[in-house]
Amino acid sequence: MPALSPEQIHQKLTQQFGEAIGPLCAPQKDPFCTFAPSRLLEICRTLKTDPELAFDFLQDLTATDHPKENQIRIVYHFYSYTHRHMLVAKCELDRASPEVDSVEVVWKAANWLEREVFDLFGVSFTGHGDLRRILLPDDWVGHPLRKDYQEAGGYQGISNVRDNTLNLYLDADRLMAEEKSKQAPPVPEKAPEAKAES
Amino acid sequence: MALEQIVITRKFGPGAEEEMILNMGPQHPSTHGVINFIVHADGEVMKKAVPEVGYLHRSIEKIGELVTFSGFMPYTDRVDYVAAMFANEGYAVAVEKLLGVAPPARAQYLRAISCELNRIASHLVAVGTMAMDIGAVTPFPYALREREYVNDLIEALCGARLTYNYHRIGGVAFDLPPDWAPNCHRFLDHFDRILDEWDRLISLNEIFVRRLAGLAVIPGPMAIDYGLVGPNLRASGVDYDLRKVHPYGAYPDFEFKVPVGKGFAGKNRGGQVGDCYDRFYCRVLEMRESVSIVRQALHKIPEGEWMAKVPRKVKPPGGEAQSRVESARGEMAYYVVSDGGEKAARVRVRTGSFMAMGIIEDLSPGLMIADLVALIASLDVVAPEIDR
Amino acid sequence: MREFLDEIIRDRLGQDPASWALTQGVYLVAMMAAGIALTTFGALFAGLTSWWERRIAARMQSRVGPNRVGPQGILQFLADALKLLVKEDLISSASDRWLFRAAPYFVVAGFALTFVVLPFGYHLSATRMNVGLFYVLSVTALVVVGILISGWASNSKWALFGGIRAAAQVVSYEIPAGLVILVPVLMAGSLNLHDIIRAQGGWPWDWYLFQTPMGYAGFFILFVALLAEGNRTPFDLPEAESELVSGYNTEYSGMRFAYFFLTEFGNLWVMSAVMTTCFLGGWQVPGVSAENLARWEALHQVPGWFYLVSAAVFCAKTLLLANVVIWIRWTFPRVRVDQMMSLCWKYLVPAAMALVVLAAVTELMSFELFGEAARVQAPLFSLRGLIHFAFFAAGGLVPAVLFFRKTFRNISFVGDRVRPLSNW
Amino acid sequence: MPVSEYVGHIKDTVKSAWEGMSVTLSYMFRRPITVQYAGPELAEQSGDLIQHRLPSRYRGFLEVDTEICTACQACERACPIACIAIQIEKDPASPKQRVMTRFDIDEAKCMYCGLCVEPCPTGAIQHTREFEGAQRFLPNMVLRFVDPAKPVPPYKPPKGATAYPRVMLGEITRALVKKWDSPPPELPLAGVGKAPAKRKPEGDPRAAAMELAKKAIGADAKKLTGVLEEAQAGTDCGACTYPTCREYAEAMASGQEKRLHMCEPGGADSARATHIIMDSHKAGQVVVSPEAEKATYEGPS
Repeated sequence: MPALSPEQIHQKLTQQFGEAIGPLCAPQKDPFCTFAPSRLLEICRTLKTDPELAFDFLQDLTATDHPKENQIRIVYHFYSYTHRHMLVAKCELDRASPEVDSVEVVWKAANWLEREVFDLFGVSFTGHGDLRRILLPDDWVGHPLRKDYQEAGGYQGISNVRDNTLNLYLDADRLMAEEKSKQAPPVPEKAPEAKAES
Repeated sequence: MALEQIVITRKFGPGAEEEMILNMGPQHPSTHGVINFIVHADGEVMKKAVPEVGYLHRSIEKIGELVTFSGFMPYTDRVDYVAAMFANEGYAVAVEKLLGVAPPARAQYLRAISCELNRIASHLVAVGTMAMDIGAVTPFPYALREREYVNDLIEALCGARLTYNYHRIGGVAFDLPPDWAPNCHRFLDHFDRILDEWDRLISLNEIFVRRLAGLAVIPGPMAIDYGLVGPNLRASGVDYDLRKVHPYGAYPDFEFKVPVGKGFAGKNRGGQVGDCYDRFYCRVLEMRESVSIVRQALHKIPEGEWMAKVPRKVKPPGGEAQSRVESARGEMAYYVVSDGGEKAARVRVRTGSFMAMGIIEDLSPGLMIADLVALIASLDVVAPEIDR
Repeated sequence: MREFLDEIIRDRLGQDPASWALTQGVYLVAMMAAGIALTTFGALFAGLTSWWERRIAARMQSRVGPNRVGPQGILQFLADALKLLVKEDLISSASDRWLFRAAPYFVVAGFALTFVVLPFGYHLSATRMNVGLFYVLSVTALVVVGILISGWASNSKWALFGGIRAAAQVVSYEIPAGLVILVPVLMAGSLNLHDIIRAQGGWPWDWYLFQTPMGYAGFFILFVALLAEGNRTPFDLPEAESELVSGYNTEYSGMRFAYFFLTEFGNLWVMSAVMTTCFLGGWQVPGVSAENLARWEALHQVPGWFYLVSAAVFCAKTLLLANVVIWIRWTFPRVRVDQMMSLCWKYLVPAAMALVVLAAVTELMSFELFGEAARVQAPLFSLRGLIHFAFFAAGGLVPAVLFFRKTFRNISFVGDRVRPLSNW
Repeated sequence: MPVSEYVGHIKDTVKSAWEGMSVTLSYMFRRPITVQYAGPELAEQSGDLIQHRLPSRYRGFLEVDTEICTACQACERACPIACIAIQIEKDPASPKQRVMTRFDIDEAKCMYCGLCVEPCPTGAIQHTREFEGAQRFLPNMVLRFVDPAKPVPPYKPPKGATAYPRVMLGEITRALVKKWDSPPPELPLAGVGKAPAKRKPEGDPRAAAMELAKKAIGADAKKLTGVLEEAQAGTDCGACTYPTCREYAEAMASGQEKRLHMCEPGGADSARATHIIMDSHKAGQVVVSPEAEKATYEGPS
């Protein structure tokens, strides 16, 4: 079976799931469509099992944060080794309490990828077997890849703020200049006098 | 039940008090960087090994949102410092895709040459450390010695030995220096013979082969399911190489084979498709292919510019793009989202090592502690690439 | 040594050792001197070997190695020892303090005690114990006890793994080693190390290695078994660096670590010396036949140079073997625990058993056929001598020549030149 | 286990030992690959500096030849980690002249990526082959290419020049790198974590722009070019995609170039001044449009 273009895949999915599949975005860089979070698992199962689609490889699973739209979008990149075609899909979640079904049951690769998204974006995946923080310590506060994340300035009393040596030099220069101006009072200008004499 | 036992049972599950819980890492010599494994061992045999990563997390993806598009390039070096060229290239390709710029042909060739040399260097580290983890110390300096030659070549090309920052959005930073091509040819001829010697020294060593044959077998479907890429995937018998299947850059112009695992250790030694030895030997074979690619590229390289016309201030229009390059550790994908500003809205690096680590927990039951070391080495994980 | 001292008392001092009042005193002084000399020798050898091994390893890895302290870096081991001496002696709080402190002494004792019987040359050994080989095998077992104790007492999981591995490994490999060592014992009819040596000859074809196929195979089995007993690569599982960090001595530092270190390198001498004694003709000097020696002894006219030359011959053979062990260490990967066990029980033990039986049967038959003459080394130009020589040529000379040819081809294959002494 | 397999295993083992040991032994007869590091002492004896063995593209310590530095600050902007600090002030002696009072590079922070070298119009900032600069005190790693007591005027590249006279690469840096145990500079602790002081505004830029605009009224193309050129930063940095400021001004004066906000070093001041000049030139009187007030630097995209 030949590789399908994103349009064909999108068409096929819309036929099957109707409203749950959003429109394919304008064919600019990488075209993508949205999946309704409520039917995500169902769609993903179809993606993997349908012989025409056969997306056996979850190439990437990540998220993007959009504070203006109050959304966190989970981005799925699917790839099929059998047909060598690709699909990008997104799930739009509420930013306040992002929650979506885990696709770990479909692709094992989702295990760690979802843990990472949970860690860095705070998205919780229902049905995930082992949803713990992965890159950050368990007691870390906040989700760093969110746009409004504020750095705490350290972790467990260990500061991560360092002196900027260049600023120290700048201050030293300024102090030196001030010192100089204090020590040496401005010399009365003699030049005009000299002119007058001549 | 003693209080201590109750605590252990609560923390690690029932039956845990019968096991020895071993903290392997993060300072263990053969975890290839700072990775921690919580090993549940029953004598020498493991019940499972749970990888704990993140010790080298430098929030590179966040930095990608804080610096300009072109300023992020040196940071990509740090994603995978063993094979930084690929990280450079992946990011450059992604932003080029967003900008709609195509690098000139010479730049494509220079990218291919630098990447393939880097692949040799990276695989040398992989196979060398693997030999060392199995206990053979001498092959490691041999591998690093050859890598030094590659480093010298790359240093002459771009001025750095490890953090290259050679690729630019729209091309590469430098053209080939004078006298570089003959030097490179000399190295390639020498390296071909060194690979033969390497095979005799370690690849065909009986102890080495038997240590790895039939060990931690990953069948093809499992490898795909867990998202393994690159040599790890090919060793499992999946004939898939981005350079062949979706050729990018200058790769359509080159002839090369894609080594696929087929139980290189031999049936009589218990070799199976997708065992540790296949992963090792696929890398050795890939080095040979890389040598041939560099040779072809040096012969075919066209004259011309090595940098496309790209504005100094890179401000791609809004949109998103994903680039996929075949790194030494498999498919590396940069997913870059631009909102039209001079900084990216999101940079995502999808790396091979991260996915490879994910498989260890499910592969480990029944392996021995010495096998875990071999498994980690055979997956060729590099800590910065896991944690980013 | 007692005979030697008696001789001195009788010949030089003109006293009868049986009745002289100071005899026991002389014995005591001589024993102390010998003890000090032997332990010093052991420590010195271990130190020098550690430097030599590092140089050899470096050259094999196309590096240079330690070459700064003293000429060619030969004093590196002193610098290292000094460093270890002044290092803080750390004892982790959860460890069993007494056992932790005691373990290194077991190890060192097990190693030093073997020197009591090891021959260094003609008449040059502390005692001529008639159960010499048996003694060596039993005393080396003390090292395992020390390692096991250190692994347990450290209260570290890595150390425990190392200790247990060491115990399992050494206990297993005692069996093939003990069995195969019976081959030379059967051939010589004695457990005394000097007697075993004297039953062999000076020329290579007079060695037990090339006398019978059993000797030939036995040599390699004993070699492998002793490698395993000495925790040398490919059997360095107890301290497998890439698996167990440093194995049983993970928690040790300072001088206590130095003891383990010293034992590890000193054992190189012990195992090589045992091999030399059993299969390589010991201190036998080529050209000095058994009759020659017997005649000198009968006349009490063993020339002084013979002591020196025999010692030199013995040391040369032992050092050669020690170098082979080093060379193997820097070539091979490490085996896994189960492979180590299966190698022992599936390959070495049955083979050793078969060899012992075969050797016994052969000895019995040749004894039946030739009588006492079977124990006497045949001259080269006799049927037996020629057969031995042919065996030596086929099993020793030809492989060696082929091997060196291959080695030099390796060099020209990569386009390098032979420059053995450059950049030392 | 069949006997043939048993013997086969032994044979394989012996064969691999044979091969492997011949390889390792063969290295005993070759020259080792490692070489003696020619440190400073050795190099002084033999005259063979290790730096000379490095390739010419080697990215070592940065070096700035302030003699040919146009003070365009392109390097400072290109640096992703802000390890370059340049400060430009008005010369108290002659008010029209701007001077560099500071050009510091924190070599300890620098990641040697080479991005600052690329935009430099004259090649004043370069990577040298110097790399031995470990310091006991970290602040000593800051190299000060301009002595704050002796400000340096920016370099005005001659028209049409393609090559610029440069001190032998590495000499300046080598002179600036201190000995490893030299005492730390006296730095005030008060400055910890403080942001650098804002640059002082140089007079009133709008008034200056209006002065220029007066000159532009009724001027011919050549004179307009001159006026426009004066409104730009005059560093010939090339950020506007034109090789020199003159060419950019020519393009704007002839009407070919509609984008008036491409002077990167000049920033908002230049953009505003250019707008005012062009508007005034068209209108015949000094005009300050709201558009001009809002103008800031925008890249040539």
